[in-house]
Amino acid sequence: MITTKDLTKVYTSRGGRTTALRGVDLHVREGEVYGVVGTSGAGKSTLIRCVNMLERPSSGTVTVDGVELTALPGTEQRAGRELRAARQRIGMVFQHFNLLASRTVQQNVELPLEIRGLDRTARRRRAGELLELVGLADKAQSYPKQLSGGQKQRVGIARALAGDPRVLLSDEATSALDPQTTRSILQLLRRLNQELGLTVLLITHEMDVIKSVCDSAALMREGRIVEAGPLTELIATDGSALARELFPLSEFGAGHGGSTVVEVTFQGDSSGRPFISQLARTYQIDLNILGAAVETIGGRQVGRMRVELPGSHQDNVVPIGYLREQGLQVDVLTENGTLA
Amino acid sequence: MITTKDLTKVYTSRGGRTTALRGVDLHVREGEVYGVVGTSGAGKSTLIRCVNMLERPSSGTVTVDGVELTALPGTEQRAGRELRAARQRIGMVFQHFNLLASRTVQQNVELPLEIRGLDRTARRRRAGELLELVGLADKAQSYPKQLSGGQKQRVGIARALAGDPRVLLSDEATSALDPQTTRSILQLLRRLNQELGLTVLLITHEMDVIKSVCDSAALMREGRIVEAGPLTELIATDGSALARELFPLSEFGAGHGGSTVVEVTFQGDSSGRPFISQLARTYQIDLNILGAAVETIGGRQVGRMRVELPGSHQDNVVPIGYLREQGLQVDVLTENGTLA
Amino acid sequence: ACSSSSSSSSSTSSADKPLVVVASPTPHAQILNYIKDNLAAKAGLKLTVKEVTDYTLQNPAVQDGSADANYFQHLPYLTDFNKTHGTSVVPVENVHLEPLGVYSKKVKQVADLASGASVAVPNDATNEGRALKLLADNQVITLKDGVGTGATVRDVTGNPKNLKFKELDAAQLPRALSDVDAAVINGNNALGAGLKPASDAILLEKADGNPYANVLAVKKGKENDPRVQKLAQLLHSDEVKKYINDTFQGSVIPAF
Amino acid sequence: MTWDEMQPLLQDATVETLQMVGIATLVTLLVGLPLGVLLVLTDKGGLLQNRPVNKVVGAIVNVGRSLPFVILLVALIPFTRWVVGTSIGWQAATVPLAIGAIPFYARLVETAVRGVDGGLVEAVHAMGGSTWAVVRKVLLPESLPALLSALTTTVIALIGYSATAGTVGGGGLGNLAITYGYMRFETGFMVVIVIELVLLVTLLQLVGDFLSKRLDHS
Amino acid sequence: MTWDEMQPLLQDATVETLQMVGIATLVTLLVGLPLGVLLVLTDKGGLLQNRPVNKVVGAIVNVGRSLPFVILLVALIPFTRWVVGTSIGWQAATVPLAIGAIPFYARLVETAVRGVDGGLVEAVHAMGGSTWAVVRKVLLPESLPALLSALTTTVIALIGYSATAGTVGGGGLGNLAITYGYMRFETGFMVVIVIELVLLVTLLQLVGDFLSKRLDHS
Ligand SMILES: Nc1ncnc2c1ncn2[C@@H]1O[C@H](COP(=O)(O)OP(=O)(O)OP(=O)(O)O)[C@@H](O)[C@H]1O
Ligand SMILES: Nc1ncnc2c1ncn2[C@@H]1O[C@H](COP(=O)(O)OP(=O)(O)OP(=O)(O)O)[C@@H](O)[C@H]1O
Ligand SMILES: [Mg+2]
Ligand SMILES: [Mg+2]
Repeated sequence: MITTKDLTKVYTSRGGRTTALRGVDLHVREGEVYGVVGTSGAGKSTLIRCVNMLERPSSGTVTVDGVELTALPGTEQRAGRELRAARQRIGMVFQHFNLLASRTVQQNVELPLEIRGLDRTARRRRAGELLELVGLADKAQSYPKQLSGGQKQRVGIARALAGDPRVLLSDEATSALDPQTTRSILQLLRRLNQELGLTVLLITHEMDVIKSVCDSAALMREGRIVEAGPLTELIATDGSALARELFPLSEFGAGHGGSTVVEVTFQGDSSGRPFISQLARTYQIDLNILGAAVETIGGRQVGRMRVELPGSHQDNVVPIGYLREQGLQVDVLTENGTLA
Repeated sequence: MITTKDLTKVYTSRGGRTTALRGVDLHVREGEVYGVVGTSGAGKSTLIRCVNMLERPSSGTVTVDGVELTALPGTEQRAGRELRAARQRIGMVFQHFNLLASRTVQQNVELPLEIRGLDRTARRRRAGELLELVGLADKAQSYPKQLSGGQKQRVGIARALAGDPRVLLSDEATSALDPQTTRSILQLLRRLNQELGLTVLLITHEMDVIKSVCDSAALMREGRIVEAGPLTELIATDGSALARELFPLSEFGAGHGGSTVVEVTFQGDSSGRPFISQLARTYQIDLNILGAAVETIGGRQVGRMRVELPGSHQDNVVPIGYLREQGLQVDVLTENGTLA
Repeated sequence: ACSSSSSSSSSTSSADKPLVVVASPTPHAQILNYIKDNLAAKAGLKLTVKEVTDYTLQNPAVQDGSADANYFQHLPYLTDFNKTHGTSVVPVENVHLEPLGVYSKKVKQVADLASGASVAVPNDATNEGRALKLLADNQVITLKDGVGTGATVRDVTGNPKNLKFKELDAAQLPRALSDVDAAVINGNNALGAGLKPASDAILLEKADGNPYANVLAVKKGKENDPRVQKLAQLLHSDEVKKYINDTFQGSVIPAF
Repeated sequence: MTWDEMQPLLQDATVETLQMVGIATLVTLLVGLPLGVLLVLTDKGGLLQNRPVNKVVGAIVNVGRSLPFVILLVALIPFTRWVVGTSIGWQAATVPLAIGAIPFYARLVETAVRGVDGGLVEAVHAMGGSTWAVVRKVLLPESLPALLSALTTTVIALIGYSATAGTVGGGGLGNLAITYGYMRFETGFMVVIVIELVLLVTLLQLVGDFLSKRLDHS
Repeated sequence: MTWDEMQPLLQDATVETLQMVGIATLVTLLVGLPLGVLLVLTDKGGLLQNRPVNKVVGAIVNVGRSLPFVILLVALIPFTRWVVGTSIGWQAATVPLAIGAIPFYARLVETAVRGVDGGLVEAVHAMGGSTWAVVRKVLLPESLPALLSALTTTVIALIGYSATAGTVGGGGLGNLAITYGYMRFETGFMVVIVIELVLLVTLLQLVGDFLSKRLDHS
């Protein structure tokens, strides 16, 4: 649905050039929810803005819904007719809302419909539906300046969805939202995605968002995609930085002296087996679970667990061997809690 | 350090009145990191803006660092000298950055120091330090418009810290940041908090932020604080909405047919004991951990775990009783995964 | 507006249409308004007076038919204008003269002006040349040969007193009197500012043989329009003469 | 001069001023607004970037602003005659008034429209809106309060300019003040007119400010 | 008129125009800028909200804007004489020029300063900054590009106004165009002056636009 090939983008300004994208190949399938994560300044916003040509790439191609947008006539400032038509099928939620101060909430939501030329009643009905969906029906006649940050963002989301787009681009749409609202927005996206086949490309800093709605994800760093793929695959990938981000264990405890702490990672295939209790029963030891992040993603249990075994590493060679036999990845931590 | 008493705030505008705060009693102790969470529009930003009088409360008092700010002369538009002096000891990070477009990053960070009357070299040095801290030393001479969202926010954080405040107010300072940058900012806050006794009042939507830096937290809903207290106490509170937000288990699996699924909640006192393995050994059963969210907060392990026991509920009365004897809270789920 | 221009160009059929006259506000329009209010009805003349402060526009207005007649200029100016603009505006009658005078708060006569004294003169085309001519006629300065009515201070060839000329707006001259040693002021402006030409002027234009009498003028071919003739008669009536003498007390004198 | 003599003069002049300024304002708005928007659109980095058009329009606007009003007035006589059929009277005065005010307003419009947040333009682009949609849905409505302030400024400037209308027999309050107060030294009358002018302008400013604030939702 | 005759006239007039406009601009900036800021600060909801001061300053500004220039000129004669010692010459012309331009610039300053994001004012408040700090650190620097544009507009308006300086013998290009080109029908000469004026104004506009964009980091 969205494909970019060798996309680069260089910003030139007084004082120098900044290369924001350095050859990005992105592939988002139809009906997929695709998350992009990465450090601040990695080029995420630039990438998403290149997808609907708000930013003309310096080189490379962008294809959305079968149309190669980079080949369509027009400049950054002035889109040709075909590009405009293509954009009407792409909704966008901005990081900074970009709501029109001169319009009420409802009129803001109606804007894309006006551009499409819908009549007043149809517009009003659709805007009403969407405001209902994002929980702002009572603010329809308010002006943006009277809204809280999260409320503004929800208006932005409603506006992006108003034109029944085939693709939704979202730049940190839920960053300013509380978990509950975030969840309801994500459920909404999921539903639209499942019912109407809406393809979603979203940028987020919240791993929870990735875990709860994304089918695939990409990790960006310094203008490049360094990891990408379906979530289940990523999790099964050894040393995946994304997987580590998704299941961070840094806050987990380090255990007491005189014991061995191991980190067990299970990747969706082995956790159906009750290995903890089997270990306890087989070797008659008391395992203490210091920390755990286990979830069921796509019907499989995935996650990590930090377990404290009594005795020194020497004493635990056999139990650890047992776990590894089960196909689990086991890392032994030193006493101070870092990987050995 | 920060105390509000029966704080109310009513916004009046054409088209009506909005009551944003309905009697808020907040108490933040010196040297504490205090988190405020709540749904969009709950009044969080309004509350924090009332703390430094950017918004004059409609009624109630605000005391910061022993000074009752609500009693100081001045209007919303024009602060008296005492209020200005008090504000110099309060740093603030804004949800929308509020960086001066006409100043470089460095000059933005220097602004509070100019207001305090520091000389050029001292200002430059301090700004340099802070930009180093937030990882933007290389952008010192850039203008805000050349920065990504997260970079702007980090400048805002550096600026808020520049004046060595005793209290830091932060309105979703990390919402636009990736987890890695968020972590480094939070560690910075933690360090300043521990080393210099900086008191921090922060608004966030990210439960991870609460878990990793906050000593206490409050949950707001419709202009009221509905729950508040030290994190450890909250977690130990039955039916705490905040605790449920902090350790959500909704994504956890539901287990297979013919088994019993229980949810075990431990609240910082019992998890030192290896109950899972003891259960396995004592009753010779294979427990399967479907989901777990266990963390070490303040040296104690807290969290929830969803465990699958073989056999029906009937068959497991004894093991469940054993767990309850250990002081654990055990909830039995029905087959489809919701609380019985 | 369109109809007025077309009607005024066909003079015969418009005998009962009002006669549109453009005029400078003082004293021209004042005199015309006196006629309009007191004499016109009796004579069966409908008169419309349009005050136009900018006299460069008045001849074109008559030429293009925006107005039937104008009353603001003296003959030398009209002749000059027709020559440079190819217009065909012709004089009907002399009406009045506004004698120009030299005034001063510092000296009693022109001869007392010190060397290097400042003298303010009007800066507009009709009055500047006339003011310089007044000084030249009284041997204060000499002007380049052959300069007509349009002489400017740049045409001064001999200036034994080394006078410093300041070119000011005509109406500004009385106001600037205390900032200069002497000023050449039009009769109407002098009177308006409370100066009496007859007594206050240290040098005054002579009335007889003065070419600067202001005329009523029309486009060539309209001289015999009965309405124009009626106006011309009224302008030369005794009532008007009395009105001029009473109202302007010597700063405007009838030239008939 | 007595009050009874003044009154009809004042009344006529007031009506003339209102007519001249009213019509000139209308024309200024109709021409100056698109011109100002065009200046923004055709500028470097603008939506319809077009250096030649921008330079030419900019030059025309500057010519209009730099010429002494009387020169403009004379230069326009043939045009004025073509438009209103005469070169004297208040109708004739409206033409140079409007021509003088158009570039002035156009520059103010330019400043106002430039003040619109680029993010909003992007939002409409992202929706597939055309340049025309950007102008109609974003640039104009979002700068409306500023456009209105600019119009107030322009109308008040027009009232000032209209004093010069006397040059072509346009009449009006300003001209009355000049002919009586300045040329005929009737100070009392001048003071009365000045007071009326000040009241008129203050009223306009109040109404303009009120509307501008009323429309401002940002 | 030949070129040789024209040249010294043009030269003098150019110098006079630059002198008059230069000094008037300086004065306008010094007085108009604080006045415009004061209008914003004392307005309803402003940092120094003060209705009486706002109304009085607003009224003065409006008086300045609504008076026909000649009337202003006459009314100011005593003041002018007090300031520059005479009521004629280019020095005397600068006084009414500045007095006429000050309210004009003040209103433009007002609009520009109102355009500054309220969030930035809040940021300085939150740092414990005084109203003065807000003005100096936020309002002025953040609106600098707009203030500069406004100044360009004002200077160009001043060049236009300065044609009227001829009334008091101030000379200058505009007056030269009127007295020679217009009243004495030296069309060729007038065209030369008009071209010079247009070039001057275009140059000013270019420099003003360049600086304004250069300073704009938003
Ligand atoms: N200036 C204002 N005028 C009128 N109503 C306002 C104003 N500012 C906020 N409100 C209203 O007050 C309520 C609380 O707003 P506030 O900004 O404190 O919410 P919040 O908890 O910070 O939400 P968010 O998480 O979305 O930022 C909201 O209903 C909002 O619409
Ligand atoms: N208009 C611009 N001019 C110059 N440099 C820019 C511009 N916009 C972005 N950049 C630079 O390009 C890089 C990528 O910016 P981008 O906004 O894509 O980052 P991001 O991944 O979205 O970061 P964040 O998570 O902080 O929003 C950054 O280094 C930024 O400084
Ligand atoms: Mg971004
Ligand atoms: Mg908020």
